[in-house]
Amino acid sequence: MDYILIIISAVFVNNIVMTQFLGICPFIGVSNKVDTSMGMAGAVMFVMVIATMVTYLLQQYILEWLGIPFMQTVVFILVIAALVQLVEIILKKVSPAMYQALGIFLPLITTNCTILGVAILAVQKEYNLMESVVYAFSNAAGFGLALITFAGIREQLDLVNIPKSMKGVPIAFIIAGLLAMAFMGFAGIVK
Amino acid sequence: MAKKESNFTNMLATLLIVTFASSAALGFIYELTKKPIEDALLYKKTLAVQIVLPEFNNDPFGEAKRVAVGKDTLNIYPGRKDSVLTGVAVETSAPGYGGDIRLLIGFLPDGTIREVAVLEHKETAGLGDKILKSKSDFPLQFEGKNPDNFKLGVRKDGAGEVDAISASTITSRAYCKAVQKAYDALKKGEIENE
Amino acid sequence: MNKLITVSPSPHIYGKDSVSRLMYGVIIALIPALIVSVVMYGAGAIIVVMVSVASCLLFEYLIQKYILKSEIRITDGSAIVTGMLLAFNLPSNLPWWIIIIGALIAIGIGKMTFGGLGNNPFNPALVGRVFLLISFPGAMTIFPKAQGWNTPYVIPAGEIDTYTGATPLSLIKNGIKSGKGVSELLETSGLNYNDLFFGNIGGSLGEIAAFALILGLLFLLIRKIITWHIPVAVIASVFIASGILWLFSFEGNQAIMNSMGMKLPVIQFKDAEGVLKMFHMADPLFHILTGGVMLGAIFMATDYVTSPMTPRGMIIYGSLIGIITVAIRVFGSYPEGISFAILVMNGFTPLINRYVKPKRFGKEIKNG
Amino acid sequence: MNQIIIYTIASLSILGAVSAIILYFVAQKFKVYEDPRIDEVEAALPSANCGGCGYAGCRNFAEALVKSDNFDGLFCPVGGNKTMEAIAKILGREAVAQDPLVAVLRCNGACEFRPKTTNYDGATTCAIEAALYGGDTGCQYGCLGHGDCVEVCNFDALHMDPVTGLPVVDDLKCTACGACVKACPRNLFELRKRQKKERKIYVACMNEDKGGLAKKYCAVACIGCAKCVKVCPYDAITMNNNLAFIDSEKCRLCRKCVTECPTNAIIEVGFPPRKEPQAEATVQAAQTENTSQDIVSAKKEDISTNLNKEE
Amino acid sequence: MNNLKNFTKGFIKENPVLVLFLGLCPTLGTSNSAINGLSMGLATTFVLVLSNVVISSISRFIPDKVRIPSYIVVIASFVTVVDFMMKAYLNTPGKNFEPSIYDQLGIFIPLIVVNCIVLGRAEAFASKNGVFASLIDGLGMGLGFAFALFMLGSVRELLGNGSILGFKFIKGDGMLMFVSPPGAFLALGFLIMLMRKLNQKLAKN
Amino acid sequence: MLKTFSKGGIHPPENKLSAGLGIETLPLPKNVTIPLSQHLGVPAKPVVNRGDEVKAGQIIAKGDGFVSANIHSSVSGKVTKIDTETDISGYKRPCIFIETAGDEWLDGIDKTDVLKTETSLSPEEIIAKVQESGIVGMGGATFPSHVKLSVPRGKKAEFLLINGVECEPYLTADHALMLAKGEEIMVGIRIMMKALKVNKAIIGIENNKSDAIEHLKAIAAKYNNIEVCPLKVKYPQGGEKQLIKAVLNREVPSGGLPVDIGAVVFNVGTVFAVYEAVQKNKPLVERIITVTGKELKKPSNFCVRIGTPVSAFIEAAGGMPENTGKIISGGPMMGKAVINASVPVIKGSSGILLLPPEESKRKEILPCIRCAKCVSVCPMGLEPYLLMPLSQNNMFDRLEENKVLDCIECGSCSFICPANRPLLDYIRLGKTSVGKIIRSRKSS
Repeated sequence: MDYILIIISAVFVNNIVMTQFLGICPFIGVSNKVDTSMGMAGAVMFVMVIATMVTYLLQQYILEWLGIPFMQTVVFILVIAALVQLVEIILKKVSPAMYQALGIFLPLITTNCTILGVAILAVQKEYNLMESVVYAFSNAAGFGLALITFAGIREQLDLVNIPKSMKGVPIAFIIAGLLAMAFMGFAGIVK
Repeated sequence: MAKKESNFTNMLATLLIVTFASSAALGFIYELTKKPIEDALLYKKTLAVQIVLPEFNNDPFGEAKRVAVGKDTLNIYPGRKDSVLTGVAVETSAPGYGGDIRLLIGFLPDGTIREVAVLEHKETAGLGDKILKSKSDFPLQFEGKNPDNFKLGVRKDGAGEVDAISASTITSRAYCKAVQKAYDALKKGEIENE
Repeated sequence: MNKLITVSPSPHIYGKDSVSRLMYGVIIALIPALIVSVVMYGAGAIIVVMVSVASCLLFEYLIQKYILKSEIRITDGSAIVTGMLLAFNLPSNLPWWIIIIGALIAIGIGKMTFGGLGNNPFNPALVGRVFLLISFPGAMTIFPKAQGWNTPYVIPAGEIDTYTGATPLSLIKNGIKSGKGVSELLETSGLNYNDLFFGNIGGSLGEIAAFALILGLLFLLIRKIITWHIPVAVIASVFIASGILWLFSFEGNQAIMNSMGMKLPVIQFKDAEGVLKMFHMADPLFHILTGGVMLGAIFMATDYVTSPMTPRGMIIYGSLIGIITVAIRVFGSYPEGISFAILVMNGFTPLINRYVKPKRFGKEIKNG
Repeated sequence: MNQIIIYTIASLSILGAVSAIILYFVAQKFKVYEDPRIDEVEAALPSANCGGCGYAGCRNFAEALVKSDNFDGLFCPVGGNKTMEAIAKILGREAVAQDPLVAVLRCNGACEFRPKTTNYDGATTCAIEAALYGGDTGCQYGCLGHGDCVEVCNFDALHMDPVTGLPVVDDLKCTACGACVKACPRNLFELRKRQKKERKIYVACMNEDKGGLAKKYCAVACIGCAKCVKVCPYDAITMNNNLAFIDSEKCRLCRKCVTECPTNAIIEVGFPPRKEPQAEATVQAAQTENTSQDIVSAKKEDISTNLNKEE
Repeated sequence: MNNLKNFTKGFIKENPVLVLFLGLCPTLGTSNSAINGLSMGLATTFVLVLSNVVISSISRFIPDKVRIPSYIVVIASFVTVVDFMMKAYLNTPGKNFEPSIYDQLGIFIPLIVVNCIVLGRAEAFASKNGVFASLIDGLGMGLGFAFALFMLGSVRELLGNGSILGFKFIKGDGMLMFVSPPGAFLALGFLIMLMRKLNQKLAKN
Repeated sequence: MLKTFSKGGIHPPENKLSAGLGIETLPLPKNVTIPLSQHLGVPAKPVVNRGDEVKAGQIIAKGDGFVSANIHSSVSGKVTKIDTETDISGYKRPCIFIETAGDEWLDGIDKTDVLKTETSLSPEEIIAKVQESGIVGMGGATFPSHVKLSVPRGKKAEFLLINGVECEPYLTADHALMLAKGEEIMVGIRIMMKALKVNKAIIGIENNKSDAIEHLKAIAAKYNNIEVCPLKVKYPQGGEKQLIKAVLNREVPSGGLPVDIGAVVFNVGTVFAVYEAVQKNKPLVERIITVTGKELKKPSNFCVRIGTPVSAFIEAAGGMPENTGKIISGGPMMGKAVINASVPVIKGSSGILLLPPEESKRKEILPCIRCAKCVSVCPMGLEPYLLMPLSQNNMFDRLEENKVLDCIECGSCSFICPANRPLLDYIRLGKTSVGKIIRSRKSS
C-alpha cells in the first residue's frame, strides 16, 4: 500500500517536473518529438533507478558509518557522473540497439538534476532501500509522463502558426504552466 | 605547456590530487562552520517558544513535560524567568482539511492565551492558510482570551464564539479543537511555580 | 476582359457549415441553462455573464489588433462561447474585477499565446476558471444560495452566512470529513434530486440545472454540432466509477442491504488520529447531477479544439475524464474535479490523436 | 588532525581513485571507435541545416565528409569555399574550390507583360496551382507568383515584389543553397556563377512555345529567334526548344545580346546605365518606375497594340 | 574593455536564464519570492566565480579523460561550502515563523552542482581562459543569473502576494497562482518572450 | 435497409437537373481536336500526318505500351495539324486537329441500333478487341479497360461490379444511358463476364434513379447471374472501393487492387462502349455527356463525338449563361475546372457543369478548429486535418505513415470543412510528393 502511495504521489501529485521543478532543462530541450522523449524517459528511468540504489547504499553504509553525511553532494555527483559514463560505455559495446535508443541521451543525464535530486530526496525522506527504488522508479515515470505528454502537445503545435515571439521556449513554458495547473487538481490525493 | 596526456597514471594522479585537495578543504570548512550550524539549528528549535512565551531565561526543553489528553500525548514547555513561571508553551495538533495542523500555543500562567504559532499546516493556500497571522486576523481572536470563559468553537455551528474563516469551516474547527486540546493539557499538566 | 473564368482544384461546391454557425449553435444550446441561472440567481447571473462575455470579446479584439496584429475575427463567436462558458463556471456573486482577470487569462494565456482559435491545446474557459480557482480560492468557493431574483450580487457585509452556502458536493465532502454520514447530511441540508435536476441549489451559475444542460445537449446533437461520444463517455464513466466506489462505501452497503439483503465489504481506513473509519460516499446519481459534470461533459469536454478527433479517441478521453473526476472528488482536496480532469485530458489529447487513429479503409498488405 | 577530516579525505580520495580506475579499465575493455572528427567538422559547418548539400542536415553531411575519400560532389553552398577549406584542414585534404553561385529567376513575366487568362482560386501555393493546370496566364512556363520560393528561403534572400508579382533575389544574401531551385514547380531558378559587382546577364524566360504563341501571352517572352546566338562572340548562347540559354561559365558580360533581343527577354543587372537608354526602356521602366497605376495601364495598351501589330 | 563586455553580457544579451535557457530548475524552484530568487542567484554566483577561478588555474594540468569528473568534484566542493555557510548563517526563521531562506531553497542548494551554467562556464570559458577573465566571466554570468531570478521572483511575488521583498503593496493575497508551481512556468514564459522582444529591439538599433 | 458503404461519406445537394431526359445527338462539329492523352498512362503515338484524310473510326494514334490506349478519329475529314493545345488538364499537350468533311465511317463498323446479343469471340479475343477499340474507364478515371479485363496471374475475379451509381451531383449521363441502352448494357456485361471468366455480375445504382433500377431489373431478369443492387444515396459511392464495400461488404486492401478481393468494377458507360466495340466493331469515338448548370437554359444529355469543343454543346444547351464563373469537366466534387470553353471533350468527360461565380468562389480560409468533421466524412478513414499541415510542412514520412496514398480525392473533407480549408488541395500535393519518394525508394 505504501508503495502505491509513493507511486501515485510521485507520478501525479508531486510530479517531479511540474511541482518540484527538477529536470526542466531536458523537459524543455528534448520534448520536440514524442519518439525522442520516449527515449529520454527510458534513459532517465534506467539511470535513475541504478543511481538511487547505488547512492542509497553509499549513504547508508559509508557516509553515515564514517559520520560524514555532509559529503553527500560531492560523493553523489561523482558517483552519478562515473555511473552514467560507465553505462554509456558498456551499453555502446553490449547492446548497440539500446545505445541507439537511449545512449544519445546519456550525456545529457549527468547534468539532469532529477537524478541527483531524487537521490538526495530519497535519503532525506528516510526511505529504505526498496522504497528508494520504488521512489526513483515512480519519479522517473512521472518525468516520462510529463515529458511525453508535453512532447505530444508540442508536436501538435508544430503544425500550427504560433505567434513568432512565443515560438520555442516561451510557448513551452506556457504549456508547462497550464499542464502543471491541470495537475494541481490531483493535490491532496496523497497527503 | 602542453595538455597532460590521458594515460592511466596521469588520470589517477589528477583525480587523486583533486579529490584530496577538495576533501581536505571541505573537512576543514566543516570544522569551521560546525558551531554556527549547531547554533542556528538550536535557535530554530527554540524560536517558536521564544515567540509565544513572555521573557524567560530557563531551558523550556529541559523542563518539558508530556501530558496525555484523550488519545494524544502533548508536549508542554514551561518558561520561567529567574525561576518564576512566566508562561507555558503547549505543542498541539488537530486534523484540518489538508492534513494535521500543528500549533504551539503560549499560555500565561493564569491560562490566558498569549500567542499562537503555526508550526506546520497543509491547508489550501488562500483559504485555510488564513490561520497564519500574516494572512488574516483570524488568530487574533484567540489572543488574550482565557478558554475558561471563551468558548472554543465555531459560532456558525452554535458551538462557540469563534468567527470561522469563510469557506474554511473545517480548518477553523480544527484550529479551535487544537487550542482546546492544548488548554486541557495545560490544566492537566499542572505546572506551578517552583 | 473583366470576367475571367475561375479555375480551382476540386471540389467545386461546399457544405453550408461554417465556424460561426457552429459557434452560435453552441451559444443557443447554452441559453436554457442561462435562463435557469437567471431565474435562480437573479441579476448576479446576468452581470457575471455580461462582464465575462464583454471582456472576452474586448481582450480578443485588443490582442488581435495590437499584439498579434492579425485579422480581427471576434465575430466568429468563439470568444462569446469562451466568455459564456467561463461565466457558467463562476459563482454568480463573483466580483467583476476577478471576472475580468479570468477573461484575460482565458483569452490571453489560454488562447492567444498560441495564436488564437484552433491552436490552443487547453480549453480557454477552463484555463481561466482553474486559474481563478487557485488564485482566488476564497471568492471562488462561496456560492450564493438560490433565492431567485432577490439573490444579491454584492453580499452585504456580515451577512455572508445568510446569503451564501456551499455547493452540494462540498457540503457532502466537508461533512464526510467531519465524520458525518451522507444521508444525515442530505437530510439536514434539505437537498433532494428534484433540486439537483432543476437547479435549486448553490453552485457555479451554469452548472446547477441538469435538465437545462440536457436540453442543450439535445440541441447540439440534433444540429450535429457534436457527437454523442464524449458526453456519454464522461457521464457514464463518472457514474460507473463512483458507483463502484459507492458499492463499497457505508451508504452503498446500506442500500444493498435494504434492497437485496446482500452484504458487501465496506472500505475502512485509518484517519489522521489512527481511528478506524468507515468509507462514506454519495451515490452515483448524486455525482453525475452535481459539480458541473453535466456542464463539463456537454460543453467543456466537447470543445472541438481540445478534444480528440476520432470516436474511439473521444471515448477514451471521456472515460478518463470521468475516472479522474471521481478520483479527485473522492480522494483529492477539491470537492469537484471535472475542470481539472478535463484540463489534464486536454493535455493528453495530442497523444490520443497520435495513437488512436480512425479505422482505416482496407487492411494494409504486407510486403506490397 | 581531526578524525572527520581524515575520513573525509580518505573516502573521497578512495572514491575518486576507484572511479578513475574502473572507468579507465571499462573504457579500455568496451572501446568502440567513433571518429571524433565528425564533431569537429560539424562545428565548422554553418549549421543552417538547409539541406543545400543534399544531406538531411549538417550532421549527416559531416558524417559523409568524414567517411568519403575526397570531396567530389560534397559541397556546402552556404559556407562556400571558406568552410570547405576549414573542413579540408580538419580532415587533412584538399578542398575542391567551386565558383560562388547566385540564384536568378528566369522569368520576367510581370503582371503587365503577361495578362491573366483565368482566375486561380485554390490554395495559394505554386505547387498546387502547377499541379492543377498551366497557370492563370497563357504562359505555362512562367512564374505563378505565390512565393513558394520565398517560403523555403532560409536566408531571407527572396521576397515578392508586390508590383510585378515576381520574387526578387537579394544577391548579397543569397547563398545558392538551392532550396528555391527545388521548391519552384516551374523550375525557374538557375544557379549562375557570380560575376564581379554582382553583374549578370541571363535569359529571363523559360517559355518553350513557338515564338508567336509565346509572344501572344507574354510581351517579354523569348521567342526563339536566335538573334542572340548569332551576335554572341563567345559562343555562350545556345538554343533549345525555342529557348535561348546563356552559359554563365562562358558569358563575358559584353551585353551584345541584350541590345539584340527583340522582346527584352535577356536581362542585364548591375551595369551602369547605357548611353542610349532606348533599348532597355521597357525593362527599366518595369523594374523601377511602374509604381503608379497609370503607367501600368498605359504600358498595357502599348503592349497590346504591339501585339496586335505582330499578329 | 573586453572584460567589461564579458561582465555585462550576462545581464541582457547572453542572460543565462532568459536567453540561453540554462539553469532553469532553480530558476523556477526558488523564484516564489524576490528574496529567495536573489539568494539563490547569489549562492550560484559564489560557486560560479570560485569554481571558474580554480578551474581556469588548474585546467592545464588535467588530462582530458578525467576533465569532467575533476571539474565536478571542484564544483561540488564549493557547493558544499555554500551549503555549510547558508546552513550556518542564513538559517534563521522569520518573525512570523516563516521558514528560513536555507529551508526555502532546500534541495536546490545541493543541486547547484548540476546547474548547467556552472559546468557549462567551466567547460566553455574557464578551461580556455585566464584566471582573471574567468573570474569576470563567472561574476557576470552569476549576476546575470541572479538578476533573472530576482526579476522573476519580484514578478511572482508582486502578482501572487502583492509585495516585493516583503513590502506589501496591496492588502491580502494576490493571484495565488503565481506563487504556486504553474505560475512559475507562466511567468518565466512571458519573461522570456519579453526578453526576446527586448533583444530584438536592441539588435535593431 | 438499403446497402451503402459504412465509413464516412456526405450528402451534397443532388441538383440532377437533366435527370430523366433522353439522349440527344448533336450535329457534327466543324472541327475536332483530339488529345493524344485521354487515358491514364503514356500518351498515344500519332500514326497519321498533317494533311492525311481520315474516316470516322480510323485509328489515328496507337497506344504506347501496355497501360495506354488507341485513339480513333471521331469524324471523317482532313488532319489539319498535329500540335500542342490546352486540353482539360489545363496544360498544352499534343493533339490531332481534324477538319470535318462529311460523315464517312470506316468499313466494317455497324452504326445501326440493332441489338446483337450473341458473341463468338473467346475471352482473349474480346480483350484484344477492347484494346484495339481504345476503351478506357468512362467514369472519369480513364484507366485502359483491357488492362483491367486481364486479371493478373494468381488472382481470380469472382464478381463483376457495374458502376451505375453516378453519385456526383448534377451528372445524369449514366442515368440516361441506363434508361436508353439497357439491353445493350446487359449484353456488354455478358461479354465482360466472359472475358473475366466470372459468373456473377451486380449493377450498383443509387436509389435516386428508381426508374433506371426498375428498368434494368426488368431486363436483368432475362439474363442469368446479373443482379441489380439498389444503394442508398451517399457520396462518394461511385468510388471503386466504396462501391465494392457497399455491394459486397469487402474492403480493398490499402495499396491493393479490387481484384485482390475478387472484384472488378466497370462503369456502365464502359460496358456500353465494350458492347459497341465487340458487337458492332465500333471503336470509342463518341460518348454520352451531361451539360448542366443552374443558369443554363436547357440542361441536357448529349451524345457527342470525342474532340468536340465544349462550347459547341453548351450552345446546343441554350448558350453560355451570362453568369458563368467556372466551367467544370465532370461533376462538382471531383471534376476539373477548365480554362475556357474551347477545350475538347475526351473519353473520360462525363459532364460539363457551369457554375455561377458566387458558387464557384471559395470562401475565406479560417484556422482549423479541429471539429473532426473531415475525419468523420472521410470514406477512407484518413485524417485530412492532419494530412494538410503535414503536407504544408513537407513532413513526408509522417504523411506516408498516415496513409496519404489511400486518399481517393473525393473532396468530402473540403466540402464539409466549416473553416473552408483547402484540405484536398494540400493532400493531393502531399500525395504526389510521397508517391515520388516511394517510387524513387523502390527504384534504388
